Amino acid sequence: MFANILIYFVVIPLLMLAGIALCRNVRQIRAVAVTGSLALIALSVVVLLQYLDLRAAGETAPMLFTDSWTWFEPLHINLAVGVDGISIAMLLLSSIIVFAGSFASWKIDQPKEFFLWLILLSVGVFGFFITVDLFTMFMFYEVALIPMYLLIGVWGSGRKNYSAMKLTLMLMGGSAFLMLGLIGIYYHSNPAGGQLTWNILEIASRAADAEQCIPQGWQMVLFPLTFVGFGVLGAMFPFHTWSPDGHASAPTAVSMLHAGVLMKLGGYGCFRVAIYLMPYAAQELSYIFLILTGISVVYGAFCACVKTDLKYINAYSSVSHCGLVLFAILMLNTTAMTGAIMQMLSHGLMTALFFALIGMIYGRTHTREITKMGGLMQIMPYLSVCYVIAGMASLGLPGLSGFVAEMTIFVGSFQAGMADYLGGEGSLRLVFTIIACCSIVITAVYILRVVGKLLFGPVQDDHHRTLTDATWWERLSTVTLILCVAAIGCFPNFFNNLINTTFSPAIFAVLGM
Amino acid sequence: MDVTVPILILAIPLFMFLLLGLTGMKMSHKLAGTLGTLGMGTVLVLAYVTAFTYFFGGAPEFIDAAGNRLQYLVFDQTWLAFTQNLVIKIGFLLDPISAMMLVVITTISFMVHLYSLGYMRDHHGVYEHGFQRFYAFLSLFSFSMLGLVVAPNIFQMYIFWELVGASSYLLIGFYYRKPSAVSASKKAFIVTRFADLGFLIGILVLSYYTGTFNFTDFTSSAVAGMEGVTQVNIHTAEGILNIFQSSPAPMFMGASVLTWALVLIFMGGMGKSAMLPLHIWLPDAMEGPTPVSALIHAATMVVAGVYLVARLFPLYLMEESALMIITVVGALTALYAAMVACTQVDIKRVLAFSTISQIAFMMVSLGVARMDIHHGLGYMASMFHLFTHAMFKALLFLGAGALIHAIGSNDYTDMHGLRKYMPITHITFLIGCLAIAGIIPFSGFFSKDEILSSCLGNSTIAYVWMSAVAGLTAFYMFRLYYLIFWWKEHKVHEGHHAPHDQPWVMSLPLIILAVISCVAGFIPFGNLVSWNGVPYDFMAHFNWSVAAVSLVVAIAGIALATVMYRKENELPAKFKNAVPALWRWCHHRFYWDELYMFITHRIIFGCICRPLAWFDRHIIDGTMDSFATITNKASDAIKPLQSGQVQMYVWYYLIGALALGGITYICLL
Amino acid sequence: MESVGSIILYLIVALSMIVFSVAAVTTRKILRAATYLLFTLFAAAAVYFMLDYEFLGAVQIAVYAGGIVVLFVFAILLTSKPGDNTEKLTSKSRFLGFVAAIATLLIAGYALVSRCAQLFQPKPEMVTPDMETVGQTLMGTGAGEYLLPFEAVSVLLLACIIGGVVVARKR
Amino acid sequence: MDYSQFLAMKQELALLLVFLLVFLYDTFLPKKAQKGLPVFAIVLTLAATAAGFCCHCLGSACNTVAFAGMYETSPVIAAIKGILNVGAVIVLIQSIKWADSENMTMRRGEFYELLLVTLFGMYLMISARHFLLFLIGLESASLPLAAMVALDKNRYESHEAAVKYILTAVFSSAIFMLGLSFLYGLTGSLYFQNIYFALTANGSANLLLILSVAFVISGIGFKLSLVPFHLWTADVYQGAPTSVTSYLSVISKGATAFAFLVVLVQVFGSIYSSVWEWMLYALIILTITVGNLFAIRQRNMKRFLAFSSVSQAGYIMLGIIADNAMGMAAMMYYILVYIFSNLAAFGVIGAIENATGKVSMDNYNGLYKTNPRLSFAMMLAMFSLAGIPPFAGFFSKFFIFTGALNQGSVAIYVLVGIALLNTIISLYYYLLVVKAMFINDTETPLPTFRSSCSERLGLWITVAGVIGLGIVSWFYSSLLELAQVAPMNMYFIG
Amino acid sequence: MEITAIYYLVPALIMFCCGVYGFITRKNMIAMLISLELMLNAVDINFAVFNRFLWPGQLEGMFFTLFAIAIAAAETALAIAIIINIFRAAKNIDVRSLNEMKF
Repeated sequence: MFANILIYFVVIPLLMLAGIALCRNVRQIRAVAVTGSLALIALSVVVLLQYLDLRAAGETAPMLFTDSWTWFEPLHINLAVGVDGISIAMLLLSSIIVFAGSFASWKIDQPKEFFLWLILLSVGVFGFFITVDLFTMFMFYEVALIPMYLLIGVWGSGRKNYSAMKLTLMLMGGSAFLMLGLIGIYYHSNPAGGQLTWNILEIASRAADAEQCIPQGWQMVLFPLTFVGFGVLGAMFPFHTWSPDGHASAPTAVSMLHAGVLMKLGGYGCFRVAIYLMPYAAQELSYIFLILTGISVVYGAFCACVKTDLKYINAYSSVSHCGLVLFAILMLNTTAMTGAIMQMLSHGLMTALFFALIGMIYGRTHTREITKMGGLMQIMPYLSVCYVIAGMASLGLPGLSGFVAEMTIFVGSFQAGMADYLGGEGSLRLVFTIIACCSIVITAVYILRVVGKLLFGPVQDDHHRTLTDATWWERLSTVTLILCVAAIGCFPNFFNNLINTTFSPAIFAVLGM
Repeated sequence: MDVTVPILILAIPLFMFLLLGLTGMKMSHKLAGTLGTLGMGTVLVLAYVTAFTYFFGGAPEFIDAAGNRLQYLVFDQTWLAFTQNLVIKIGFLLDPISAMMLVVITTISFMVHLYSLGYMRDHHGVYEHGFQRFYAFLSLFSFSMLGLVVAPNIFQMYIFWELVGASSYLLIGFYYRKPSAVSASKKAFIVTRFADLGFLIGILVLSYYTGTFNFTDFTSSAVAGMEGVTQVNIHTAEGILNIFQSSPAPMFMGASVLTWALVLIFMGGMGKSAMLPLHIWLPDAMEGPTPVSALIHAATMVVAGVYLVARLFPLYLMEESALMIITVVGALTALYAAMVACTQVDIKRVLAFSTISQIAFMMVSLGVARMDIHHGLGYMASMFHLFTHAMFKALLFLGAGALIHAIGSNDYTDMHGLRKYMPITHITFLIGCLAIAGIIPFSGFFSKDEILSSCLGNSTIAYVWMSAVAGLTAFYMFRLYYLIFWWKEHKVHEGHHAPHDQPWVMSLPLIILAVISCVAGFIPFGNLVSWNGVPYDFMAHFNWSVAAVSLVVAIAGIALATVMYRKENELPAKFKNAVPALWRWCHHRFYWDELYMFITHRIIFGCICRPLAWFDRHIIDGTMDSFATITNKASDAIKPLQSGQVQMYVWYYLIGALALGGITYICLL
Repeated sequence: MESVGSIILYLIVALSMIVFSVAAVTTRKILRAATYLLFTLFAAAAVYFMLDYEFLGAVQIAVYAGGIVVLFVFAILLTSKPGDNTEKLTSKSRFLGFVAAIATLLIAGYALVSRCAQLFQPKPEMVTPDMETVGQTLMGTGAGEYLLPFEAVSVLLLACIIGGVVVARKR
Repeated sequence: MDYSQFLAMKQELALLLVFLLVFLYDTFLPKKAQKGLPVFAIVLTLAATAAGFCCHCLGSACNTVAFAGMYETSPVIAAIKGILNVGAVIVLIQSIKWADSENMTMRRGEFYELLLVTLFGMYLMISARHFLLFLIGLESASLPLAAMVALDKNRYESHEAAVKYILTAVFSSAIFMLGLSFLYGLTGSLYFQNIYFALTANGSANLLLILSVAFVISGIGFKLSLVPFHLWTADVYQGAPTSVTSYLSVISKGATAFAFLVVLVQVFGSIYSSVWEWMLYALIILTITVGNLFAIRQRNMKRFLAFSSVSQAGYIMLGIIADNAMGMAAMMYYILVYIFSNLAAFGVIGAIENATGKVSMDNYNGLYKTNPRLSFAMMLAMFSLAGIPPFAGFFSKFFIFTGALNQGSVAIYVLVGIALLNTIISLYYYLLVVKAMFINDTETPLPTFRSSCSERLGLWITVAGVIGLGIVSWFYSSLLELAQVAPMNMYFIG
Repeated sequence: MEITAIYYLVPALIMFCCGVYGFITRKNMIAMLISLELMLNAVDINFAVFNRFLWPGQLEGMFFTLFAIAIAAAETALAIAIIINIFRAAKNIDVRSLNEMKF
């Protein structure tokens, strides 16, 4: 079991949990957290390099490092692992954000409990990304969700009880649909009469075969269940309302992890389960969800325009950006899907950066109302510059990650849309692509509005003049994220290739991609 | 050609940006400024070398045996591959217009770098706050602008297009403590961003049909036997037109899809080049430091729109309706801006409107250009005007900067009669005014004259219209000139030193630019730049009657200005009272800003954003909350069930059991 | 065709069963209710006799009438003081009780009557089980014999005794 | 007459032996020796459990039918009895502190005796294949409980609960017997098998049959606290001493659930789709929903858990619908996990009640600050009950849904969907407890105290179970193995 | 007139319903128990009648009745013990007063 490198993505956080449980003071806890998250980053880089080596050597299996250990044998539940480029990208993202998150919560109250929950959350996240078994995946998914309740409830601010409960219940509501969908998939995983399976790869390998895939009638039922199930976590309109409240109340590191990684679970799940396993229904039903996600893209952006609480603004912007992820996935077009994954990476990093900065600013000014702040550039130039960079990434400045992700999505979606339009299949995709494109303008509006009010202009509150700029751990946290954002923005083709190569031809043959 | 030089041209400003941006605050002001200027100087030299090699080196990849200018792709690196064909590459395309732009950009940029060493400190030699940041941003801008002009594909252009937008944003908002600067920068970014949306969609449409982003694939054909060398060829554009026309749906809403694509791309250009109705950001952009206005908002960035259209010009030739739109937009903008410029008080705004008007000239020039009208003279005229305008407008702005630096105010009402105090500025400014007014032999005369010739070739209306605008240009520029340097005597306020000329770092650029403005008109531009690379000797086609008319018009404009503004008199007020409505509309810029305010605040914010936010909180979220409320209500509603009375318990028990049986029975019936 | 005597006997038994059970639940005096219960139990015993289950009838009289009713009477005497043996019923509870009773009666009665074909059969012949049969059945382990329930019910009774003791014991 | 047939009832006999020994110990040993009674009882029960396991592991009792079909045992049945026994031992361990308290010394022996007898009654319920024996088992499992509920003499609630319990219990048994009488009239036998055959032969649904099924279901549903037969539950759980409540909520419920399965399948199996399929659906939906709706408004922890257990019963019922080895295994597994999770919760409640006398959720505010370990255990229990991974409750819930969906009809999907949506409500109220302990702040939190060894032992066992039962797949797999070798008459179709 | 099973079953059912009525309406717990006895008795009669009329070949119904009487006795004894207990605690045996715990 331990010969497989992937299993260490779960083992290391578990060791961290054990380590933190044994820690006696805050220094040890920090040491464990930082060491562990560095180890995770190293591990993901190692996996990445090995993966690229194997691919370069001509390995064509849809997933590499696959392995499977029997768990609940009678139910065919295995602990099956495997990664492709997408999962590796997600693993990288997660480890980086865990790292940055550890630094962002350097001075948290009750550090032991906080880190315990935080790392339990990351166990779920990493587990989710490495497994290819629906049951195990679902289990890790829920493991990742529940620590949020306590993290927000105990360490949050504002209406934390309400928000924590709402977030947990809505997400669990999504996972209720999801559970139904997953069990349904299991029961129809092998209509030809063979052994049923939870294994994604196995089901996917049959997805292109009309005889052996999940029966089409059932796909039409199970696809919405799974898509909505994951979509709730992906903040799909109209199931996004947990996001503003939840983020507003969450402590810094939790917002970072939640927006940065956890919301990606939704997009990843939609892709990996809903689309990957049920391409037929995806094609038939995508228009419903296209409308919903297309709405979320502009809707989130419009809502962000008038909010005055920094976290609300950012949460709505997340709704918009994550909507774009789901939107692109639904385009069923390789380019758009690549863009979706890039957008996940990009949004993960820059939102984490945003939330880290907001947390740092809030930690100093004790308010998140942009109307009560101003001219922070004069007071805390470092944080303000970082904020501008994050904003620029968010509004899609070339050279930062947002641009490449959005452009890939738009190009892909436009191709899908035009193909539909010229093929006489209606112009829905085209119209929604153009609507989604509009978000770049609206994004600019709300980002610049915040930057203008918050950072520029005269100092609003004289008490703020005495505030200090970022500490070293805060700098480390933000610099890490900015570097990653810039890395994606400057060398997108590396990530593009990493993701692009993994779209299994077997699946996309069905979609005509 | 060696790739090191082109790479250095792009790399040095980028490096300077990173260096100054990351470590600038730790450097002394002087060091940062010097480093930035030296860096730009190096780039200037490299760019000159490159341009010189291109134009006069005579290498076979630059010019063919027949003397036609070729396009040469110096390098092209894959940056992001969307699909097999749609690949964003970062490359360096050398052709007449990019070489010309390299010269323009590096020249102006270097001048501005130099000039700012003096401008960005006060009279006591104290550097402005954020001086290092200023140089970092200037470097960033130079990098972006250079990247833009050498882009071999439309997506690279879009990338750098966005980057220049961002650097413009940063520089306009340089004085970030001033709310007006902040809002101006925001406005500039958002308006251009809106235009970029059109640009983006245009790119998407174009690239979808053609399967490529490369400019050369749209407009040029490969030259046999040479890697990366192409020549502009109208047949390629015709091929593109065919692709569009043979698609299943060649028309969309009454216009051809190609027209749509081109107009959408032009929309991007309208935003950047401040064409009506997307011009509103440019006057406000004057909140930035004056050197920035000279560099970005007069000479380089704002002409990107013109450059974009010029890049795709063969494609535009395929769709006359698109060119028509460009002409109309340009013509309207030119007149509008000129009229507004006549009434502004802030000297930088006058210059800003004049910039808008002049860019509109270039646009019109492109719009009226046809292959059969003097072999596409309009294209060449436009590029020529771009070149000359960059020089004299930078000169004017830097001159204005000198004035502002000396006076500490933007309004001419605070100036008047400065000619004695600031002779260098006075002379150079006058040269600039003469150039823009189109007085022979200053550079503006030649370029404007060709534009008018081109217009005449296309339609008389355009010609008359543009000539009138040219007259107006002469009028408002001299109005400005007189109001600053003549009119009544300047009064030195108490506690102020008398204004005086600037240090050499500021004067030197003025002088250099003034010299260029004087002589640039004699450059045989047609030999260097033409739409298809075929040399075009415009002196041979020089239309003397047009030249004479335009000269007359210009002089008339100047004369009128002289009459009205040379000395303090009643005429301006009389004029104002004679046409009060016109004057008011002009003075308020025809209320465009108010209209935009209304649209953004009332319609977008008031009718979309706020209701949506309300809807989200109360309807969507309310629905989610109502699930909880309903659950609680239901819990309350069934509370009586658990009354604590055993007899009620058994009653429910019995009724439950009976109902279970009874209902099942009824259902089975 | 039954003899007239048995019909009269039946009528008396059935009527007393109905009347006394109605009386037992409607009387206000609790002691009277116990008495009416006794009569009802006797009527039930009579039914058993009429059905030729003499042993059952005897047990009914001995255990129920003799044991349980006495227990009731003791309990009543223990828990009630003179004067509070009347109770007024609220109309609401009466209504609810009435609804429940009538619903049961109607539904179950309809259910029974709807099985008329079976239930209107005349009484078949049967050998009255003698004591040996009863004893054999009670103590046997074969099919239809009840040794195991017999043992089990003894445990139940023991448990109820323990339970009764522990509950009723003071302290 | 073959008295050797009694030997088939090894587990019952072992339990009776324990009962007798405890009875004798309690009655005849001097007062000084009485202190050892709890340990004595626990050790003996454990021994009986082990003996029962051993007997079945040695293979001596595969699918034995005794007393001409009146009694049946098989590995599955032995396993569920073993599970109940383990649960009972944990209850006994957790109750030591309470049983040692001053006002209980007089009644301690009786507590153990009654508990053992009720356990014996449950055994009978599970193994009975004749309605008379079943009825006796049911009564033995419920009547002595009334006495146990009344054990806490100092609290008025305890008496009130006992009265409510006994009155509803006897009423329900009257209804149950009425149903039985109709059934007897229809089929002429009380042997499960004979009834099954009679119903198969003459399976037309008539009102009398339906009514008898409904009455029988209501009689068993009463013990299982299915809505609308559950109304006693909350009051009794609240009033009873905590140890009794925990026993009532887990052991009694688990046993009845299994017995319910047996009755439904072995008696009414052939008329499933024609008579009681929709009854069961309705009951499940009602039970889960109403239980949840009441649970969200409770502040008393015991009452709260009462309603939680009502809704849990609904989930257990889903296993019956599955109608295959998977469903049965899932149900047994669910019961097992439920026993551990609920006992963990009751262990904490009991420990707190014993130390401070507080049972209100409001008293739990800020508990984490003062008693972190207890709150942690409680949180694990709540998460497990709510079905949060990686705790056992998640697995049991997932498996029971998987089992139920095996049938594959749309109605089942809808049913499971409703059940799943209800898990959200249940998560809400379980989180309320977590919130009280971890998030809420209070001026006056409960003082820090050290719980007794027995309480800690009980908690360690249950917490280990909550964590281990899910992750270690052996438990489920072996239950499934047992279920797969269960006699065919445990399933109604095929 | 033939006295068939229904002639016994209906009075027994009426008796049962009386028991139900009494159980639900009487306040005195002992009276409730008395009503309960009526119900149990009715069930017993049912068993005997079914056995006698429909299934005369065996004695299952009769024996069920026999055991039911025993069970009823046990129930009653325990119930009375508990009622006496509550009487000690609350000084009355009015079932309506047992509403300390509700909702």
